[in-house]
Amino acid sequence: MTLLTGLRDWIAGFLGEFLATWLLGAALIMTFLAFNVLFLVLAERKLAGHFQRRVGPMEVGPHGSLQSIADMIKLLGKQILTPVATDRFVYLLAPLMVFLPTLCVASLIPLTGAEAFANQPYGLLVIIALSGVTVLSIFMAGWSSNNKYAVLGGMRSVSQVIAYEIPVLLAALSVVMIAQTTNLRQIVEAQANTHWYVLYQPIAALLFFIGITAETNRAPFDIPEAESELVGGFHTEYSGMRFAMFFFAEYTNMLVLGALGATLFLGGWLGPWLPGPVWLLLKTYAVIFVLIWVRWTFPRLRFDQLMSFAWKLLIPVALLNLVITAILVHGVG
Amino acid sequence: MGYLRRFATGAWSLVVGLKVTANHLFRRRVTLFYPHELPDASHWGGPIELVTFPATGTHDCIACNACVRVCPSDCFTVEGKRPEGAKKMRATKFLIDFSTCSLCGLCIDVCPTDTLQYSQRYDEAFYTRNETFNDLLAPFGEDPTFAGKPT
Amino acid sequence: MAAPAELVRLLDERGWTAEPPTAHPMSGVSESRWVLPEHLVAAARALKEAGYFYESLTCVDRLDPQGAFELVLTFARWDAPARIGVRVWTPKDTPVPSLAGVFGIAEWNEREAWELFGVEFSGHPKLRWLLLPDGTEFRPLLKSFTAPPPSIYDDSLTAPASPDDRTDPDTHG
Amino acid sequence: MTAQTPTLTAEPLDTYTLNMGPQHPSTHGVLRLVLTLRGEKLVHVDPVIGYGHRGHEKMAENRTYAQFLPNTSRQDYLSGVIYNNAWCEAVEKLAGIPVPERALVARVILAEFNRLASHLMWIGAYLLDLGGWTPQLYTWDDREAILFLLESVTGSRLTYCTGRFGGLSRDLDADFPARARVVLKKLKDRWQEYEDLVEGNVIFVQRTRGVGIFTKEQCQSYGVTGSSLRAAGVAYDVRKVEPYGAYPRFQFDIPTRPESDAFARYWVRVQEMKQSVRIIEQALEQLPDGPILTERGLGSKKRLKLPVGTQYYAVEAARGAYGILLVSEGGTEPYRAKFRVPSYANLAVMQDVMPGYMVADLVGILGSIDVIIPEIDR
Repeated sequence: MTLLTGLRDWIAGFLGEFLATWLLGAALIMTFLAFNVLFLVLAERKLAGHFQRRVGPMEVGPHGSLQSIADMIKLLGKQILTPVATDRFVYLLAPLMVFLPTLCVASLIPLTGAEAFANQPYGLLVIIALSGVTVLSIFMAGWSSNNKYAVLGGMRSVSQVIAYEIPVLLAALSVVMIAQTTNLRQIVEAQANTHWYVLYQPIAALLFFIGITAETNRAPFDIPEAESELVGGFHTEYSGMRFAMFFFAEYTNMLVLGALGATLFLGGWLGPWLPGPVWLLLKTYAVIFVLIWVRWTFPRLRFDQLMSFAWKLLIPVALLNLVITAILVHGVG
Repeated sequence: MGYLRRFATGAWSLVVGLKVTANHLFRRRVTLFYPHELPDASHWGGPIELVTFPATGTHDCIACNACVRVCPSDCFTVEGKRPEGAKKMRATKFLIDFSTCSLCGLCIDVCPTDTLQYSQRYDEAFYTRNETFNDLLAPFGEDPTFAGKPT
Repeated sequence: MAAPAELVRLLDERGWTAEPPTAHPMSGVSESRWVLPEHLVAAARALKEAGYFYESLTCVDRLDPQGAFELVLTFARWDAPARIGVRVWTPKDTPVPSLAGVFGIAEWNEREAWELFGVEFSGHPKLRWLLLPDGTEFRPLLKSFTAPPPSIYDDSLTAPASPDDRTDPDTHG
Repeated sequence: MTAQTPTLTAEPLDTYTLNMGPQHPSTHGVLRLVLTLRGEKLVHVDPVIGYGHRGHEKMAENRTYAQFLPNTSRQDYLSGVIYNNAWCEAVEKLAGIPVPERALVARVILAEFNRLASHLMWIGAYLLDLGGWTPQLYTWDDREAILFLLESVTGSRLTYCTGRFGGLSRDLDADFPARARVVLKKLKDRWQEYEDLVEGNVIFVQRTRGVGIFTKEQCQSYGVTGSSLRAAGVAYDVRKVEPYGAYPRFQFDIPTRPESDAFARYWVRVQEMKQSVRIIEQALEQLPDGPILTERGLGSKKRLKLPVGTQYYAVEAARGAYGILLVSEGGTEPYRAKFRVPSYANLAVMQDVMPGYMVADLVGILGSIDVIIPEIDR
């Protein structure tokens, strides 16, 4: 901490206090997210391997632990291709845009009760608003690639995210109703007094989980990039580092939404013995583990089934859940 | 009510599926670390090779060209000559173009002296096309039958 | 109706069958008949009504002095070991009526016979190349066909290696 | 991206063309489908085949009967034993070569193991088409056990060439029945798992129920055979209808289902695997002792001359009825050989079936009929 404070003071010497905190915070988050992606990619491959009775990467480093670093170097070194007849500006912008919202959201998750990068009174709303922006860049990527598969992937992505934002929001709202605040920090603190909200709101937790599976485009909802139908979906035409950007965004999104889920339903940083951020991270990775487990078990839904699942089942259930919560909270007390 | 039951069985089927994969998560791997662990290739029919007969310590190819004639893809290049004082021919050159060989084993069937067999080599890899020519006489070194005489 | 013997008798009675142009026997089928090309569609329709499905079409390039193709069609049933061989003898330049209107699969089979042999099928909806690249001029399964013309593709990569080019495996990197 | 669109005016403005393949993850090889789509709905499907055309039929005319043996298993590389046996049996039948009892039964064992391997591979690949990755690895684990078993007999793992005129070129080991029973036990223990993971899974059921239905009329018109036909409620199996080899002496059922959708095809294939296990178990019991080959090098040491005649020979391959039409003019080489491959008809019917479904269904339907493109292209 003293090192960080010293670094901040040194930067503040020529940039001012506000900018220094801002920059350092952003740099820290970026570094963490980058390492997190490397770790998640490895974890996913290892887990996938063990689910399938193999072992995943084994060659680079002990038990393949450095595989993602090798992959990152490979992706960095690959030639970046821009197909002809693309909408060049949008095509180049999309991979940059794709993880900006995710980064912003990452900075809004409270890590501990004491210290946090952000203590927004409307944190939850900001997060949900921002995470909906990711889809825009996915659609940009799909549209600008001038590839029919990519357009189909992009369009599927838009309709999917629109459909699944709603149950996510409604599930989060039922938590807000209990906690009586949209400040994430206060939501966690409210859980310290009672139990984790997953006990009060199991249905909302399930809806939220399904919603984030769809929002992170993971199986069984990986329809925008459905490999066996749309080759690669929206990122068909991206190669090298630009492809890695989408990859980066996807895994960061998993982390951020997993952390949001942990904050809303699993008590965030709360937990005995260990420091708060460690608890948060553990809970987040537990959510991500289930995401990975689900991905390596189920086949993919069809697009229309996915939509009717969201509109005909998830949203009514979420609304019903919300109404019941409202009655219980306000009527019963 | 029926709808609810359908929904419940559907959801339960997902849980059952998750249980199957979770069961496998902690079981032993079934794969083989190929370059570090080698599969059992004792029955594998790999590229054709010449048999070393224990009695003579060498092959018994008489360059009869039966394999050349039967080969569906013309893999063989066989040349031979008669050693002085011998009755039978003996191979001086025996090449197989492994890139065209389909490992059908017809040459093994027709070999009159049973001197062809499948090897157990299963990891043949080549960098150039010309390497695919297997010199089957190479493992036998200089043929003592022709020793001392210019060939 | 369904039994192959009755069915071919029906074909005979209606005068759709012909005398065998060759003495070439056919085995592996319950019954086989030579059918005149002009009655082929009617015969196929009768077979379809009797519950037979179109199994295969084989064209044979018969080295007849006049030049002729033999088309061997086999029809089989799902419920009984009944297979009927229908054989058609046709001069090389005479179109054969297409069965594409009777059996769906005939469309592909006839396209194949057309591109590989040059058999013309009259009334075929889309007599285009099926297995060969579009625009292929030669008919590879004709007995007169010996070697394809130079490939339109670059075949420098597929040129066969010769044993004389053999290099020592240890010399390269 | 633009495929062979005839003219601009011929294409309605509300549809577009999507070129699927020949290099696409789920066209199983080099199949190309020119799709006309309205949104994600299929309006017209035009399969373009022939990318893997190797001219097997011309090759057959230029090789002796024995020399064509390695070609057979390369038509359908997933059920090579069956094709290999079919060629041997067709030639044996025309030439009148006797086959020892042991070889007849051994052929059935190998063929059924090969059918099992093929179906297992199909389950894995199909689930992969539908987006489920893990079942593939499980089925491949089972398939691997079968491949090791087949390797111990044939020496190959995929393109088998063990069949010879008058038997098999290699004999089954003394401990083969024991090892085979171990594999069969492993398979039987797996059925429940597949049911839990795949057949019972609500997502899988949703994806496959009511999808890709073809009627009996379409089956008849296109000559659909194999599991796809049995899933349409027709109990047609060459092994039963025209028994060949040693099949008449084994008890087995033909599973059928009336729905004719992708789920029915899945179910029928799984049941067929169970029947194959049943056949192998009986065959292992009845495996007689004795020679495996009437005469070594028959047809290869001395060229085989077949009597003049046209001969049709059908077997039930993993994908349906496989037929060989052999025309002999009395020479040492076939005058003409035609291969009636099951996937050919099973794919052709798709032009009629596909329109009206969605792109995602296309993958599900195409996967469910189990086409092998090299056998279509020959």
